Amino acid sequence: MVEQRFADGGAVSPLGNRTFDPVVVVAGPGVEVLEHSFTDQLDVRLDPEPAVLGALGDRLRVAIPAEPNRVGRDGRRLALWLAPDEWLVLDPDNLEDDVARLTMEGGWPPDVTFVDVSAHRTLLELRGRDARALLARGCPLDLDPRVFGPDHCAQTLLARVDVILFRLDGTDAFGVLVRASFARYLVAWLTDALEGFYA
Amino acid sequence: MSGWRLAHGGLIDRSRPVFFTFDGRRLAGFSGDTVASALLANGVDVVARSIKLGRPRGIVAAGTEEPNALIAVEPGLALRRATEVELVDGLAVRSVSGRAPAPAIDETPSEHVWHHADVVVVGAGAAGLTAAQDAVAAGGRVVLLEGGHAAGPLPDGLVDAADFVFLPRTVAVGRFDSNMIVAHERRRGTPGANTAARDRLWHIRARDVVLATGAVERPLVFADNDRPGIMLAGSVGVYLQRYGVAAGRRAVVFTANDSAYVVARDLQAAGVDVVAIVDTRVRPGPTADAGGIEVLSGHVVAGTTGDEGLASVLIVPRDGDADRASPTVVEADLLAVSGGWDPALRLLAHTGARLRYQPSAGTYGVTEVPPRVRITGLAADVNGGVGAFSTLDPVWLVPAPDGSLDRHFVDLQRDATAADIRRAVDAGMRSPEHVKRFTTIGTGNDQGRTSGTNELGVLAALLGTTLEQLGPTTFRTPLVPIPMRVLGGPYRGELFDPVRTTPIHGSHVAAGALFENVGQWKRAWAYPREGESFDDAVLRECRAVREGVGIMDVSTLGKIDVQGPDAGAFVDRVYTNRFSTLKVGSSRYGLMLRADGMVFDDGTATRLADDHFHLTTTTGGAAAVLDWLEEWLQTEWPDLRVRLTSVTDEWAGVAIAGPKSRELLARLAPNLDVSAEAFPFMTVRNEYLSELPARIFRISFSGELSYEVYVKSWYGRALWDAIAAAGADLDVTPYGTEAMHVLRAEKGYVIVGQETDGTVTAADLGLDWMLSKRKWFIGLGALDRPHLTRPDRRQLVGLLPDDPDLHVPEGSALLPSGGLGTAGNVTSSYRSAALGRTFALGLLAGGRARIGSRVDAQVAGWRVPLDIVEPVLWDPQNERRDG
Amino acid sequence: MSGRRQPLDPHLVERLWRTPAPKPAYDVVVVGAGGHGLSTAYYLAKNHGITNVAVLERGWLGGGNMGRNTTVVRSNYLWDQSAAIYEFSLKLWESLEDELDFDVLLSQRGVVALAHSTHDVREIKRRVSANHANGIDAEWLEPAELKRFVPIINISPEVRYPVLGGSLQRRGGIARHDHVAWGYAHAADRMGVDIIQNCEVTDFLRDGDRITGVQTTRGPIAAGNVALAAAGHTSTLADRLGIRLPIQSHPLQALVSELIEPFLDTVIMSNTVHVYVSQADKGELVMGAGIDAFNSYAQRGSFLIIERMLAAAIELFPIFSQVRVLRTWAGIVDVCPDASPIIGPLPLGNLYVNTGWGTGGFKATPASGWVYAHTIATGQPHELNAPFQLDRFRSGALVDEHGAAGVAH
Amino acid sequence: MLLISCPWCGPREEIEFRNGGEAGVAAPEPDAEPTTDEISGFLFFRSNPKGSFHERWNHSHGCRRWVSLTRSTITHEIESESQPTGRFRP
Repeated sequence: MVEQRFADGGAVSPLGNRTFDPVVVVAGPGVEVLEHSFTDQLDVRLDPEPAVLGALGDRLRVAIPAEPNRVGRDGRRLALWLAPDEWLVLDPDNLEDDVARLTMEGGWPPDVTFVDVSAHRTLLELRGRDARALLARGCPLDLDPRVFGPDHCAQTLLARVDVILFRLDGTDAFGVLVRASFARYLVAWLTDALEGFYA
Repeated sequence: MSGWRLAHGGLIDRSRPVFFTFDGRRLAGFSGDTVASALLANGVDVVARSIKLGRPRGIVAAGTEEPNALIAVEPGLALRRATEVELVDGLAVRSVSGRAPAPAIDETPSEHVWHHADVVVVGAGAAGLTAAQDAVAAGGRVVLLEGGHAAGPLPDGLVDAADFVFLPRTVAVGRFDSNMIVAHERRRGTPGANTAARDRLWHIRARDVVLATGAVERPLVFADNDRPGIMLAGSVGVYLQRYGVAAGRRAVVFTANDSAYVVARDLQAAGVDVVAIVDTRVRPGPTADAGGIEVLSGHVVAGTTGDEGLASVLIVPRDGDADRASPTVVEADLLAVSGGWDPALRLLAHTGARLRYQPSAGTYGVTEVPPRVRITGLAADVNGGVGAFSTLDPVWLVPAPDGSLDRHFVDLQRDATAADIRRAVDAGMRSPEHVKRFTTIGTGNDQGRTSGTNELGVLAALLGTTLEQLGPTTFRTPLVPIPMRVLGGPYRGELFDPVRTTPIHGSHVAAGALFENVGQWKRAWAYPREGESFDDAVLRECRAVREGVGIMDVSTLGKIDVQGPDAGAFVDRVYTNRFSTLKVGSSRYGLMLRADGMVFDDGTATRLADDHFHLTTTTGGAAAVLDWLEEWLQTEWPDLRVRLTSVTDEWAGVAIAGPKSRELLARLAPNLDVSAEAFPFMTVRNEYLSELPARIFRISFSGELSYEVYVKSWYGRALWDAIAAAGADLDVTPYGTEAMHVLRAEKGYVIVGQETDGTVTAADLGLDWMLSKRKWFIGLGALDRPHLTRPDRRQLVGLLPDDPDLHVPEGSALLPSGGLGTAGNVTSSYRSAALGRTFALGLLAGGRARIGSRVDAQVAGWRVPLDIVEPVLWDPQNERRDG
Repeated sequence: MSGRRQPLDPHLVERLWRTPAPKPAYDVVVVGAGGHGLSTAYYLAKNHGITNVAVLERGWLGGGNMGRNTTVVRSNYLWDQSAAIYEFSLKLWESLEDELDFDVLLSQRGVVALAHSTHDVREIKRRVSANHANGIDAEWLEPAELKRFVPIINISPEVRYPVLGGSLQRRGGIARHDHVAWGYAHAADRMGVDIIQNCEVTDFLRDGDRITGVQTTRGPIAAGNVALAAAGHTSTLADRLGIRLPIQSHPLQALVSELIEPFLDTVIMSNTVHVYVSQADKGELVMGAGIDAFNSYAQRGSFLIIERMLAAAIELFPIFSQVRVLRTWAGIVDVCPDASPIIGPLPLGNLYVNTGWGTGGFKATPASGWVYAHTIATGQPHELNAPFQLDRFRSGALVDEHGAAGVAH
Repeated sequence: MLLISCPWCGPREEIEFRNGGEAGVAAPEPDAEPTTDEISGFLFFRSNPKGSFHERWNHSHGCRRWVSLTRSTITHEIESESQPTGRFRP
């Protein structure tokens, strides 16, 4: 994890932002796309033993969902199911201290592993009444709230780029995690899509 | 001049006249007209000359089945049908004779949309609207597609229904596996459309599909059946009802079913003089109400006369040759024909369903419908052969009095006649597919809507067989022609394919770098200075690394985090050389083979802890390598407790290479002991650069003293700039991939994908020393196959032209001493600043044994002799690298 | 030579072929009346005097891949073995109209292969040089030269994958697939070969380790030799004999546009962006795409591949933007692991196979028939197909043409 | 445009998957010493049935798990539940 004091020490997000505060990168009448720069992210791998999941959840202060494609939530801290033995824990504020403790204290089964992937992907937020329609321009997933609810997440494609999609909160705002090297392309694609959107 | 506009009626807005030009003629119509209806209303009967014979042709139909009235729309000259282009003020169109002029470029992209529905209803006619209402009432998400533009007003139940999407001007172009409906929504150029409007290509996943797609009327095949004024009866009715246009003043109706009787009555009511209804049937059907019009039952139209347009029709009894000599001649400018109807069920065929001839319905249809698909309305009636549209006793070919067939047109757009079908039969063809290809019937842009069934009917008649015996027919996507730009969608220009850039990309741009595509990455290729050539820039960059210090962005290298109790064992299996013995804090160069023993990828593995490795891969191979390792783990070795995580984008990396790199690193990491003893080659250190946590590898792909510094990618740009600043007085020089390629080639280091092409083994590259003898690895079992151990395999060698300035192009063939063929090829070739000459690497048959001798390369047709040398030309003792 | 006769226009031929009933026995039974089966029968008769031959076709002759391909003819393959057989084929193409006295509409308008990366440039130049070494015409064109040769191509550096140059084989081009099938059928029929359509081979007649004939939907037919030429269906037939072949059958999609006035007078292919295109004499654009990754006999693939291909085509040719797609379809291509064919005897007596042509089948039609006929008539592979035997998958002596195949497999 | 069911993620579009050819073809065990015939059988020879085909797909743009299922190569109809590969079960 990177300590906050480095954020103004040369940290630049994949979209060129230098602040922790969400920055609007493109917007239209009914939709806004923001980047939440420097969101701490931890890749957690383990065999899905309920006991271990529970203990880990306690330690990370967020429920680790056993059910596929679901999100555990505690305030702004999220735990996304990625695979039967993989979760992504993210927190726009700070995950560092908990993780430091995690790794220090140890005591986990030998195949439990943690990888800091905070800078591997950046977090976009798509919000507004047209957010879902905009995603539908390039994402094959059914994002109807009755199908893809607040506790759902999914790995899929958006504009032919791998993304992790989830509902940022109860509202119509979506979180889109995209790998750093693809972020500029994805925003260019969203910008182009928006140009035609309100024609 | 035969067609005319009725005083009232139709769905057009008579308060809004619209002016347009057709082949330069200025004409008027009304809002709500199509070009076709307006042309008819203006009495234009000749709309095109036929493609082969140049015969005059008029409007035949009112929809997508129209074969004749092709137009090019100014200014883009996009090809359309007059029946599908809505009239807008200032519209300018020109007639087309079957083949379109080259259209202009339209750079407006289209939108692709993914959608999900419980029910998709195709067709918004009465039956479609009912189906949509039912579906909405039943709850769930409903989409209603209407290909046409003039769909009636939506019923109340639908207008404000939630979860209901109505898409007018939207054609379902295809139905694919599991009810995937792909539909084209026309928005460009539609009345009132914003010029920025983009056409949409919908991809709709539907649980259920309802086909309310109607039916297409068939013409009848008789002599001179192509004259302007001869139209499909149902279409004549459409022009009457929807556009308030009568297609003629004096009409004859020629039908084989009851459906045309309504049209006859409506024409009569509209003031058209309907002389007679010629019915092929001796006993017309129950719904055949002529309303007082004379009916000649059991008769056929055997021919027509006329100059540009229809003048008269020749009527004879269907049976009884005697009367053929003296047909009844009736003057008429309109002949409304109905040979029967085909249900519009092509969407079913797109996923493999075959349409078979149904004698009970007199058409091609289906007896069983695919799961989760329903057919309703006219399509269902015609398919089932019920009601006024069923044609139980179709007449496929009306003989001409003189027995000729060469003016019996089957495909008007292709100018193909029954005589062409006869020629195919005479040539020995029996299959409808052969006949289609021989005659080109059905290959026009009307996709054979009005000709396909008649072709088979005529063929059966000529072969004296039945349509059942001719077998089923099938149809291909798209349902109607669709512009390529709509299929291409938004993926054009820079958006054609995802672009990957590193965190340091901006610095390269600022430094004036040229970029090359490596996979999806943009990599800095070289940094030419003002007025400096590419080659000179590369030489300068190489010299800087050999003599001073250079820096390169290596962030694109694939990086895989490998953890778990069995990490060591796993890494041993996937690399050819041994890693389980590697000390923590050390790195090793590793080679991966495919299962067939061919070189797959290379990189380094660094042991960060007993159960923790950090792997690097080639830039292009990163994704494939991770997939490959995951595949073995999941499908072959589930017992291994290992986790793989891609951290490619997590880390940004900068290589610092050259004799002065140690000094530069020392400035960056004052607390780090960078001495050769404390920080030897192929080891790693974790260190803070100012306050920035960094992972520093002492590693080299240039053959010089060299380091690779990695930080969280957020800090990549800061790292690059910090290094540049710290090394300013050392003249630190950014170098690109081209210089890197030269430097590694001087050292004889291979690049996977350049020295290898999937047919090269480790031994071929002189890397057999990397094949562990003491452990198993992927590909091992394939290595002793006979052909892989032959001494004459193509092996890596160095190659030097006599002329130190001659650059042998990469890819040049290495030639055998005599005869045709190749003995190998040049894989890499560069000008070397360090060697002061050009040099090359190549793969040469039995090359290693030939070191010291010569071989000819073929350069632009000449044989250029080369010295065969060891592939390592720079610092073979590795003193510079390891010192 | 003095002015050659005008080849026959199929539309002027009284009869192209007979519709014979199967005889109880033939010297050779060829299974499959596609281009390869028909040319094999023709060369058996013409080169080896074996005319007691039946070509059995489950559907209609030329109705499989022969009638579904994009009709490209070229010989610029990478490896010596492939170059030799494809170049021999191209030479046969160049005299085919005389040979068959039939109009096959061969148009040597040139075939261009585009490079979009430094890697492409290296590999395509490698192919050009190897072609020279094999006596095959090939040229490297810089972007500006390409633009002169194909004025409608977009060489702007602004696109995602700019055109960095390309190879040109001027002797390459297109021919009319149906005419080729009909021409071989006509010529073979005239020499007494029975072409029997609607006759599906359902099994084999065997005597120990020897094949003695075939079982068909129209009864048993005895044969001195049985030669398989059933493309994507070959492995299904081989399964009946318990013979495993390294063949996978995949959809290969193609499409035509509506008719346009001529504006493209060469063949362009791009391996990197997966598209190849030409304009047929009638005026329609004919395009082919990449192979669908999954196995299928359904003669249809994923529509997304069509969408991808057209995005690529518009990048290369912006003028296509408004041209409309009229019809898409797919063939079933039989693909070997090394993208090269298998032509030779199978481990049972009197049984031969010709399969695995992938995307190369049409252009190989004449040579394939020639060497296959030789192999059947003499029991020994011709020198040109000797490298393409089944045992190479054991020895490892593959002829890996993935790079040179029309589209990436 | 197949709709493929991932045992973990449910029905997903074909573009999220990568086809892995015939299922159930075991690679040689580590430390095994396969004969040339065995190795070439593993490398190059796969069933190619016209009809039901037991094949592998990798949900490469989703959960990255390998799954196997039976699909008709004639109709493309998926005839079986997809089975997960590897250590875990839904």
